[in-house]
This record gives sequence, structure tokens and C-alpha cells, in this order.
Amino acid sequence: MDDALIAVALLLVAATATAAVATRDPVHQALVLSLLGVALALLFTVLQAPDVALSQLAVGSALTPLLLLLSVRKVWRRRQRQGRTE
Amino acid sequence: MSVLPYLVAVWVFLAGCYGLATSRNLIHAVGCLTVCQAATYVLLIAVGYRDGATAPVYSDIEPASRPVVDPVVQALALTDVVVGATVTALLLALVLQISKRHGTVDPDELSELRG
Amino acid sequence: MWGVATGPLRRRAVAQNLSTTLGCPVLLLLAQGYDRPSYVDVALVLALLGPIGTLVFARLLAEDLDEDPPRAQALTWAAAGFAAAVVLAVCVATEPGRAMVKLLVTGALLIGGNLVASRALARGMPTAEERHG
Amino acid sequence: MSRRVRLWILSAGGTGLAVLLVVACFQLPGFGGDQHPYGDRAVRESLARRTANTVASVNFDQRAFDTLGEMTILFSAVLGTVVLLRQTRDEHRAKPAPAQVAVPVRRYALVTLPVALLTGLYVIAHGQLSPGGGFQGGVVAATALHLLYLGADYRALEWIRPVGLYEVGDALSASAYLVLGLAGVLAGTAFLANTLLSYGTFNTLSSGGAVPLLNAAIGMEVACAAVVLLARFLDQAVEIEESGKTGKTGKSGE
Repeated sequence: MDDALIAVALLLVAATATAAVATRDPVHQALVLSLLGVALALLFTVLQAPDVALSQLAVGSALTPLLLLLSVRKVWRRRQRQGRTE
Repeated sequence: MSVLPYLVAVWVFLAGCYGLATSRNLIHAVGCLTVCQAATYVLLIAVGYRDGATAPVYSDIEPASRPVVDPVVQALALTDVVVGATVTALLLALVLQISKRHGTVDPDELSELRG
Repeated sequence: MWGVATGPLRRRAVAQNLSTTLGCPVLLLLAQGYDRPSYVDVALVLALLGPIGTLVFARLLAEDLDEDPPRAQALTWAAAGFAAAVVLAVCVATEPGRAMVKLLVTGALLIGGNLVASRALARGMPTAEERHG
Repeated sequence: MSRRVRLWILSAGGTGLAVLLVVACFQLPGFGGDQHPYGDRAVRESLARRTANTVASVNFDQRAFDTLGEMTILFSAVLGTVVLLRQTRDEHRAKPAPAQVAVPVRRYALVTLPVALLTGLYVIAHGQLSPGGGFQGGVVAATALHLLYLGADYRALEWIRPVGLYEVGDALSASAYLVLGLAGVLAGTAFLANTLLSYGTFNTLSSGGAVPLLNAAIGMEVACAAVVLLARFLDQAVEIEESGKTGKTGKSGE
């Protein structure tokens, strides 16, 4: 039972990580990365590491996507303004 | 089963490296770097796991009543998760500076600029 | 459900919301299965931060989502029902006390947050949101 | 060097690395094995010092010096971000238009904000007992504050969050950690040695000697750090405007 759960969680993490790398658009990637955070948290819980799961959830579900999206928006706004001035 | 977690960590790490090397957008590259970081956490936690054990937290179980997994690697991983996020923020700040100075976030165009 | 890592933006956003709603009950069940009440903290934090994450996406991607608002009412309600069922089942299994209160808070946060986030994505709101800044 | 050549070099290197890593995997002790000499010793030490959460004991007691290093990385990362994202001379601030937020979202944010702050504090305070601790709780509390940005708008957030104060808090908690460590030296033991305070009763809030104090310092440090980071990024993304000619200077080669 434990082994099956661990295997499922591991494959989930591997699949999500591959999807995160394969997603080229940073906005879409931010969404996949927040999924990866949840998947990692599940894996850590199954591997009996609730502390690390908590840490990963705190960072992965809101903080990292927010930072990524804000950077994307800043770059995008700058490009828009360049388009207008040139 | 006895090497599957390690292999998954290797796979995630290599996938992250591939994305890092072929990325056409620095923000995407930073995202790939976080995937690489995730691989190290998986490896660390997998090394510390013990069959049939539980977490080394004794607030709700009696000490020595159940076998526990290795707390040392968990401590390493947990600090690194949070510190890694701030380092990601630092990298994103660098990306923003690059985009401000050069008007692009594509690493290929950047190397052309430098000549 | 995890295959929704592909597809248009709106499908991804809904999937991200659903991942919280389904991941949290799984965490509760795991806590019950391992007989470790302290694991409930993880579920509590996920129930708290998951909807915040979705709201972040809803806020910052407002103009992209406005073009074709995602509609997944049936799916959302199904997931919320599943979450409620799991929370109730786990509540029945624990004796009343602090642990029960924690569970109920988790459940309320999870379901409320999920519904609000889903509606924020779907723009079914009294006032239309405008892009910020 | 063209893209294709680079891709070839990458695949060659990647294959080599993959082979080495896979070989290394098979040399590792098997997954789920029973051999954890360091883990067993850490658990024994932690129980001797009456800290229920062994992970917190490793972090803030047995390897407290290592955590000092991690904290330094965190602090310098925040410092670097603040320096990189400061407002330069060719930028000016534009007041963002007040955003209209849907009523349910606002209500949800207002209800959840205190709950989230409380959860953050709970996770920090129970760090030495149940899963959690300064690192996680700090991030949760910092994220909770930003519910205000989601529920109201940016100006409401600025009103409740004077960034300067949080920068000071960041520095203060970093030095609090150092002072707690130096207290050990002054008392005649080693730096960051957990010998000054009594270990307390097992599984209560004040157990574990210096662990709860160091934990609280880290919690405050991380919370302030996350708030400052997000504030800088929000400033950049929402408020700061450029004068419009910066993009072109780059192309002439700086």
C-alpha cells in the first residue's frame, strides 16, 4: 500500500516536472509550477516528511507563482511601452 | 522499487537542465531552475526514507513507539525550500534588470548584443 | 485531471484550482491513514494558500481570462462535494476537541475558498473586475 | 556557435551526466533501507533535549550554525533584490488606478486574512512540537498580508505595510539570531550551543531550550523577507513607470 502510494506520487511529480519544462510560455509555466508544488507536497507527505511538505506548499502554491507572474507583467508592460514610443 | 525514487530525481533534474539550456525566455529559465531544485529535494527525502516508518515528530505519538525516518535530510531540505525561493526572487530581479537594460529576455538575442 | 497541464489558459486555471480541492482531501485522508493528527497542518495550509494562489492568477491574468471565461460549475461543485464528504468522514472518525475544530476550519476554508476562486475565474460576480495598474 | 551545435554538445553532456547519475543511483543504499546512523543519533539527542519535533531540533539546535548560513543566504538574496529593483532616476511612480474587486472575493479576503495570519503564527509557535516552524510559518504569514492586495487594492496594502519597517524587522531578527548565538559564547560555552535555558517539559510550548527563540527569530526574518521581496516586485509591476527611452540605449551596446 505504502509502496503503491509512493510510486504514484513519484510518477505524478515526474510528469508535472516534465510538463513544467515543456511549457514554454512563462504564464502557463507558472500555473504548472504551482501544480508541481502541490504534487511535491503530496510526495513529501507520503514519504513522511510533513515539515518539508509544509515548506513546499507555503512557497510553491502562492509565493513563487506570484513572483513569476509579476515579472512577466513587468516585462510585458515594458515591451508595450516600447511598442508605443518607437 | 528500490531505485525508482532516485531515478525520478535524476529524470526531474535532467529535464530541468534541458529546459534551462534550450530556454528562449529568461523567466522560463528561472522556472526550469526551480524544477532542478525540486529534484534535489526529492533525492534528499528519498535517501532519508525508511520502510514502514513515520515522521520524527513526537507531538502525537509516544517516543520510540514507531520507527521514524531520518530527520537530518528533512531539515536540510526544508530550509533549502524557503531559501531557494528567495534566491529565485533574486534571479527574477536580475532578469528584470536585464530586460530593462537590453529590452529583451531572450538569451540568444542577449549574446548577439554583446557581440 | 492532471492531463490538464496542456490546453488553453482557462482550462489550466480551472485545473490549478481543482488541484487544491482534490489535494487537500487526499492529505486529510493520508493523515487519517497514517494515524498522525499532526499531518492535518499540511492540509490546513494547503486549504488556506491554494485559493490565494488561484486568486493571484485570477487577478493578474484578468484580461486574458476575460476573453473566454472558464466555466466549470459542475466540476467545481463535484470537487467541493467530494471535499465536504471527506472532511465529514474524517470528522466522524476523530473525537471532538481541538483536532475537530482544526478539521472544520480546514474544511470551511477549503470549500469557501474553492467556490470563491472558481467564481472569480468565471467572472460570475456582481461587479466586473478591471485590470489593475 | 549555432543552435544545432549547441544542442549537440548539450545532448552529449546530458547523456554522459545521465549515465553517471544512473550508475550512482544503483550504488546508493536502497530506498527505504534501515541504515540511518545520523538520523538515529539526531532523534536520540533531540529527545534528550525534550524537543518533540526532531526536525526543528536538528535545524535550531544540532545544526544551528548551518541554519545561520541559510539565513545569511536569505538575507543577502533579499538585499540583492532590493538593490536591483530600487527606483532609478529615469523612473517615476504612477499611482495605479483603484481596482474594482468583486464583492465575494473581498469578503473572502477579509474573512481569511485574520485566519491566515493566525495560522502563520500558529505554525511558527508550534515549530518545536508539530510539523512547521519559522521557515514555513513566516511565508504563510507574509502571503496572508497580500490577501489585502487581492481583496482590496494596492493602496490598501501599502497603507498597512510600511516597507521600511519590514526591512528593519528583517535586519533585527537576523541580528537577534546572532545575539542568541553569542549569548552562548558569553556564558562560556560554544556559539549557538543550546545550554543556557532549561529544556522545559516535553511537548509543551516552552520546551527545547533555545529552540523556540531561534525559531521565532527565523519566523520573523522569513516573514519580513517575503514581505519586502513581494513589495519590491509589486512596486515594479504595478507602480513604477519608466520615462520611455531606456529600451533604446541598450541596443547601441552599453
